[in-house]
Amino acid sequence: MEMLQYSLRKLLAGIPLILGVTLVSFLLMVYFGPDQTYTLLGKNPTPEQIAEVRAQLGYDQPFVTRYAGYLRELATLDFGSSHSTGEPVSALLGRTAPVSLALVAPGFVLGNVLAILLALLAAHHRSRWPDKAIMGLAVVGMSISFLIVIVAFQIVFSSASGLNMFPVRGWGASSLREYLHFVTVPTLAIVFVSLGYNTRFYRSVIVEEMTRDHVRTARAFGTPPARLMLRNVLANCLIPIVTRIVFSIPLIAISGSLIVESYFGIPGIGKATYDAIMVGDQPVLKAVVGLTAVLFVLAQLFVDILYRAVDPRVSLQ
Amino acid sequence: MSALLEVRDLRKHFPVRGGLLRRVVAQVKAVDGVSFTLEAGRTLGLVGESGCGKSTLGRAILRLQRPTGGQVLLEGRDLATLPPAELIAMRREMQIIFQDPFASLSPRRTVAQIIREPLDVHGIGTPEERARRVLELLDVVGMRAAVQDRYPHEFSGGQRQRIGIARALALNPKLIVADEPVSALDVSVRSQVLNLIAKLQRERGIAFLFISHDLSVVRHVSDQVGVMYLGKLVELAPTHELFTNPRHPYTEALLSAVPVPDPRRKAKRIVLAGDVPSPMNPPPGCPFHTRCPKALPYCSQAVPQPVDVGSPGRPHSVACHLYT
Amino acid sequence: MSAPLLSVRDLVIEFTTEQGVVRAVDGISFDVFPNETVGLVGESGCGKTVTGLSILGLVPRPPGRIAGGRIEFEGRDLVGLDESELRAIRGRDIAMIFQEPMTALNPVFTVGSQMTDVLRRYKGLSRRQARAAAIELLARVGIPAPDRRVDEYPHQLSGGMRQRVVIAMALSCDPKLIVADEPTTALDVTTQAQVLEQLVRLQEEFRMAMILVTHDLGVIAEACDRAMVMYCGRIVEQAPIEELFARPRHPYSAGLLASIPARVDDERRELPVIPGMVPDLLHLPPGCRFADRCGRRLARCDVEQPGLAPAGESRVACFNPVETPR
Amino acid sequence: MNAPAASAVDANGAPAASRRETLWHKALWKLRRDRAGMAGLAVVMLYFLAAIGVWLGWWATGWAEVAGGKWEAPSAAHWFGTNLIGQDIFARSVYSISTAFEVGLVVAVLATLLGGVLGALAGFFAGRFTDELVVWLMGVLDSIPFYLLVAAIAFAMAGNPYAMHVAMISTFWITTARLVRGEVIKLRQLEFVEAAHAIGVPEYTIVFRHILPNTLHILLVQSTITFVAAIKSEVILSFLGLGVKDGMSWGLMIAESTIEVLAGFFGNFLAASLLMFGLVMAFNFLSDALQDALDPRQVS
Amino acid sequence: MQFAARVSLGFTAFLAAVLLAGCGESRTPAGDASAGRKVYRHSMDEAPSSLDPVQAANVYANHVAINVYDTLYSYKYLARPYELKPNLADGWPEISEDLLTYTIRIKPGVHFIDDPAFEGGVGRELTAEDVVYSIKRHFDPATLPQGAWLWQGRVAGLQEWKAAGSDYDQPASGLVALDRYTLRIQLAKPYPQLLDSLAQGYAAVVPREAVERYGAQFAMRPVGSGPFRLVSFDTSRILLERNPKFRQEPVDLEAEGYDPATQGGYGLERIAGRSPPFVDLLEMDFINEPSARWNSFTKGDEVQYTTVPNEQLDRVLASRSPVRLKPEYEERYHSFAAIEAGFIFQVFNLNFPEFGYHPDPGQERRNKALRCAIIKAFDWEARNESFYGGIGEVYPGIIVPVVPEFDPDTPRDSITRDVEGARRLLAEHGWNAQNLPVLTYGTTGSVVMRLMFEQFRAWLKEIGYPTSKVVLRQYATFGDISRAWKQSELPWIAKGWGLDYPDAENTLQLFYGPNGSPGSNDANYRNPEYDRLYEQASVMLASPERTGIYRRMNRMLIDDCVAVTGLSRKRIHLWHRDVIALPDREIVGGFFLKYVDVLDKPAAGGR
Repeated sequence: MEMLQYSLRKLLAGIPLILGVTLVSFLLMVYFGPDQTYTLLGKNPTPEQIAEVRAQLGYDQPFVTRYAGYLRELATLDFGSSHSTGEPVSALLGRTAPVSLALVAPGFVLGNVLAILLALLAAHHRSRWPDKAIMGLAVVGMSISFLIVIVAFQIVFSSASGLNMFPVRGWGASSLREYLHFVTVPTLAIVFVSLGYNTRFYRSVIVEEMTRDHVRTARAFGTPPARLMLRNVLANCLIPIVTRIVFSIPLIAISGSLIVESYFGIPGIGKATYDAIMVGDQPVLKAVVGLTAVLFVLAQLFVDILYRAVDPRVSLQ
Repeated sequence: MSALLEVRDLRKHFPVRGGLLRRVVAQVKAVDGVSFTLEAGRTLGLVGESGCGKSTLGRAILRLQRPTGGQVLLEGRDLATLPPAELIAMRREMQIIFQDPFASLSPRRTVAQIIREPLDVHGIGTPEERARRVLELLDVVGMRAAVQDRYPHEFSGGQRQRIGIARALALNPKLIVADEPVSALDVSVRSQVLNLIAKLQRERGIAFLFISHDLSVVRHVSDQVGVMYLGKLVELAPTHELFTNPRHPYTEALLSAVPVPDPRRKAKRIVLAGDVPSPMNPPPGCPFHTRCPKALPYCSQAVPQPVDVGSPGRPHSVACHLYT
Repeated sequence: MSAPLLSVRDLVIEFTTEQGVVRAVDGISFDVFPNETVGLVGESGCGKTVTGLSILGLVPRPPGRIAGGRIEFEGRDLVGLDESELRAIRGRDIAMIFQEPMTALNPVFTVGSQMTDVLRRYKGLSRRQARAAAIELLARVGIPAPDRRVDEYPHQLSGGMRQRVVIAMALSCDPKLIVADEPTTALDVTTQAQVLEQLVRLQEEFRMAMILVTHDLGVIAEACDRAMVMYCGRIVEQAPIEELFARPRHPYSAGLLASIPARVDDERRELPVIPGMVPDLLHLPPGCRFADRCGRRLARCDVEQPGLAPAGESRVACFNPVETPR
Repeated sequence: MNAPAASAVDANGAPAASRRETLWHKALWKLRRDRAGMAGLAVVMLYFLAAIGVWLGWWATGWAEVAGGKWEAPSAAHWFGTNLIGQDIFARSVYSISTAFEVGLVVAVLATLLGGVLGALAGFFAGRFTDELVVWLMGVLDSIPFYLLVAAIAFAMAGNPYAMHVAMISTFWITTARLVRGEVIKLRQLEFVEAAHAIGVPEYTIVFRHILPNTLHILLVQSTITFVAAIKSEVILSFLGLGVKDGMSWGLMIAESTIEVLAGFFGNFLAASLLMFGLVMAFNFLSDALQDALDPRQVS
Repeated sequence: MQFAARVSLGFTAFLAAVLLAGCGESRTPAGDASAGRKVYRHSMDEAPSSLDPVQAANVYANHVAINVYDTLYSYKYLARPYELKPNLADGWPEISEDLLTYTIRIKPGVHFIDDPAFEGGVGRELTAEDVVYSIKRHFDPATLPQGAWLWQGRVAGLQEWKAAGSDYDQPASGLVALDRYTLRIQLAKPYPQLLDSLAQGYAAVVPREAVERYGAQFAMRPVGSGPFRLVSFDTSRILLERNPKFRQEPVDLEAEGYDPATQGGYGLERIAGRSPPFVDLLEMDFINEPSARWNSFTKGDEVQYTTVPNEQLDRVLASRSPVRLKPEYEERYHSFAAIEAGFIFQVFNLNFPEFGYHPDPGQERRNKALRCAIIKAFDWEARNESFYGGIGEVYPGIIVPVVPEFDPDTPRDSITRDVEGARRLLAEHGWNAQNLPVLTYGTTGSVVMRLMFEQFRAWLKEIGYPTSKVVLRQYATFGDISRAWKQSELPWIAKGWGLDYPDAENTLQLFYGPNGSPGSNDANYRNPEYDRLYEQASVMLASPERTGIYRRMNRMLIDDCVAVTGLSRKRIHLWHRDVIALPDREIVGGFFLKYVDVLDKPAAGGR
């Protein structure tokens, strides 16, 4: 009951956020955004044809009508069909979102798990050389642009100038082998890029926790280090860790990793969205942005509920 | 002597929100109906355990927090309802000294800037006069003029506390609320600061509301002592009277609990059961009845009103059913 | 007298700060005998807490390190033991109680879980036995309804109860020595009294030795057999408790005692004061560290550091100790 | 922990050290002792000189000229070779330093200012309407994926060369504002703010005289972090065709390089990524050192 | 931290396993279902945005449209220059004397594929009504059609049908199904390119039931009668499979225009006498990046066909002219160098008084001199070398080499760089760095476009055009820049044009006055003489006389310094030796896919 009430209240509080996100994105992407008129015109168009196309796309309607239409679509979760392909937006999302998840998930999980391990290692040896080495490498890793990593990995792993072991691009997941074949290089790139940031973040969280009194108490009672790190440090760091992880999920699930997907030519949601921006495919854009906002609100709720699971001090009031 | 400060039935409640629409579902009654008077140039000590509402009381009196109800009359004017513009003018009359010598001084401002700020705000004197006044104040609190260009972090706790006192004195207030001014200080420094406060009061006739959890300190500086428990003033008496003849069971327990720094004088101790209840759900009736060794059945039903159990000229008020 | 349980000799603890290396503890020596309670008293920064931590090897490193001396526990030098050897001693032979009951327990596990963790590790109890033992211990430290409290989280308990839980944990393995660092400072007066009484009672009951680190002379007077007064990283006086309070020999001890308002009977008299401030550990005077503030200063005080020397029943580090008539 | 008092003060209340020490002096002193940080600062200054040189027309003036043939190998004349249309890659990569600084400085300064002011106001009026509005705005902008927002702003501004800057500023201020807001909420409860109230200092004066100066360390560190973020984002945005309009940047060079690398020409890729890596890493080290030096928990 | 070490060790092991798995075998395109089936994999640089024929505006869409649908006519597989042949039409049409009435017979017995849209789920027979319906759709705004310009004003009655509300149940006078298999087209004026228009993807025949049943999703779900049918489609790949109901029409190599002299080495004889399609599964990968496409091709296990990216030309070619592969490529791949049916060119927008028409005739003359000087500054050779691998064909004017009207003897001075001449021209007409107008150069965000701009700006600098006066304006999308072109917002337009049919009329109309913005005449060139000639030629059948008119018009454009033109790109098609094909994407695009065969050998899958 308390939970239900809490969830309802959180969802209610999310409404202004959703309205804000939809309004801003509608203004920017739809109202002032690119339109499809000139991509849908024939080679030798007349002004009448231009007007017809605009009418067909609904561009001639007043702002309020169009925005209200957007909200209605969001409420019914029916965004119609893509302007450029005619594919229903739901089908498009259903097709691309799993790809994005499958693409980013391994890198995301590895990037976080590995970072937590490195952070524990660094924190355990705080101010000594393993810490300095790990943190130094983290800064180096943070200093390399994602773009450079992708290009470099492609040269190293996928080109004739390098190992030539993996495909340059593309996607397939009909078998585990095929999946691994395609996902490995993007995963390595994602891990490489996120590792530095994640490690630093987790280290600072862990180091802060390690200075807490209860850790000293546990040490004074002879708790072995592994148990100390797990029960006293990691278990108490779960709130920032959970927050960081959960809040990255909407971005992955809805907007995917735009750069990875467009560079590796993976038909995920990021690429679909990017393509939609480039041609002004408004139904797709509206769906993606609207759903991202909704997912963010849900993530907030989810995080708060998780907080209570990981920390008994948190109450849902 | 007329009363400088008169507090009547002062209340400060903090709403607790809950439910679907974040409605107010409960009140934390931090201060719940406190009345007393303080005469000019005297010191009222306020003791109580953490969470009893003594700091909130101090802030509500200065209207650093807006009271929920009741009146605060400073020289007859009700601070609780004063409009903001007049309130700012009234702030010349009353000041505060804080507990934490580290947090109470802005780290990015020099000592002179800190001490001069009240003068700047209230537009007192020319810049030269203000500068002179800063030196004067530093001298009063026993610091050398050379320190005025330094920053707070360069000083020790005791010295920062002196700077805080100098700032409080800048406007020549009639009332100073001292909120645990020495509890963060070491023993040897503490007596320096206590002596300074005593000297100021003696020489300048400032009234102090001295808030502390340390009974021995309160005993040392106060003319009158009030004991707070769960937002209520349970006992108020002249210092000597209170310490030698406590009437409220809580006061008795409190006094007996203080460790005596004399191994030969092992006191007989009244050990209280349990802990202080939450101010969000104070027990009905007398707030102390859950822990009171002398509680009667009636205590859980009615809130005891303060009664005077003192002798003429030595008012001793106590809120306990044992005396009604 | 029997052999000392703990024998500290010439202990030096250094901290690296930005301005340089600071000696927080500078060559102190003392003994603790079985079943006695020794007080370690002094103002903040005098090195008392670090001394307590060093016994269990808990001085945070970096920035701190034990730079010299020995800490012999039952004849075995604890300085230089590695982490796993120290772990075997922590909790089992020597237990520690900390100042902040609010934060000393892990907030995400129940009280029972944290207690059974220790019990199972040291006593090899089964989960069920450990739980029963935990409940019993909670009862012994005076927690009402221990079978219910055992499943609660620290934040659901009051400060006093939490401190009792820590005490119960400390007792759980029958240690020979307890180091209690300001165990009552953060508590309210009425609770402080309860906890302190409990601690004294349990110390006798369990026949342990205890080092009580505190700044509160009242606590020392109530609980200790013997006390050591620290100033600026050194022990300036060591005396049986009655002797210390009745006849403080060191000018610092004397000044400290004099400035306690509770010992000044007349309410409104001006308090005696120790003038000046504690010197900066980075810029210590060459001679006696108290010399600057001392009313009994001699010429040699500025050049020579006094060592602890017997004076009556006490030992005092002063060239010109206070003489109080009996 | 009984940490020894940081500074010495003698009996009369005069600090033992005769040198006057502000928090900034202390921070500077700490910064000077941080070797990685100083090295970072030196490298950043070097880059900055290079950027100034470009602005003043001392060097890299020929970045747009066709100075050789298609894809010439590195030589004494062209250190990193030439590109597809025969431009000198080295000159272009040096010119790009000025682009990086231009983008970094504009975005860092404006985003930090915006974040500082809005964060401080929100924090000071926490729980009131101003705060709710700012928090709402932060939530809204945070919920729109960054590259989508940038693309959207680029479109809405119809090819305006500053669309990228606007887009970055409108997202990067949020982190700063969050931090400042959190810090201000903390500061607001400190007694010195209460003291200001007790003296009768007006609210806005309290914000700008007492609270904002105490967040300067956050603003300084954040501005370096924002600077780095801006440079890194610029590269990706330019690569996507949403970034630098006229001129040259490392992102554009990397975009050019994708045509080349599989043909075995690495000039653009190497020049752009090495120069960028150098600057970003130097900035990261500098930023870390600043953070350490300015952290008030360590200073006071 | 032993446990951390253990976990990292485990992770390293996992990573190693992944790496090992990665270097193993590669994928199968359609999973196990493809076992034993003949598969051909094709790469393209872009995905079609829609599979609906009314939106088959580009070569990518046509690649799919004409393979899943049928058109009345199509181009011969092997004949070059391109020649039409009847496809769905049963032979050539009957054409009236006045060239205004075409009567076309349709092959009987052609069925649509089975689809739930049809009664009983079984594809029904395709009739003349379907053709009428399919072309009418271009005059229904609701379908967002893009091909109306092919028939607008030419086929009678369509405009009126549209004005009356685009009701498919109403007749359009010029487009009538006389009976089940006969179609009559009535023209408003002679339209020599009508049959070409009917070979376009736009003219592909769709069944009304499917359009109405699937609505907007029809664009994703083609239901046709072509040689293939759709299995799956997304922006990275389309999968087509053989249409088992496709009519049996054995290949007659000679009729397809087979030339053993030039096409002998491709093994095309193998398909003679057999009925297409020859592969079971046709997979097209859409890969934007040339490098990725190339890699996927050369690794030998993915796509079997590609075009050589420019940056690889030096690696692949032993000689550029004639195109010859290096031996190591020669032994693995077939190749074919095809010149583009279209060109890239730049025009001045003459609506801008700074560059074009001006009320003051003197200023207009100066403007022309300025244009001519800029044309002289343009270095086609360098442009070709940098961006087209040096193998593009540069020629004066706008009659492209693939059309029969092309005249190789046109004087080449308009495409020969002459910096001195340009400067002289500017000086003579009083142009100097101060009074030269700002030239705004619009591009999309693509890095290649930027480099082209920078190259152009560098050339102009050499004739004294200040760098600061050649300004880049970037548009985020192609749609945006199209709008700028169509709304006549840019003085300078650089674009490409792909021929819809092999007739010079298709490029000459780009300068026909009435086609001015927003029409296809982006230059807004208005020359009464030119327009008159255009109108005259546009109703003429191919003849030497018409060729003469075309060439005169071409000359006028060159003399008026309207455009910097032109270059036709050359594409080098490369395909695995086990693939039997002659790839082509120039006219319509993709019509060869129907004839692709893959050799049945163990390495058939390329593995």
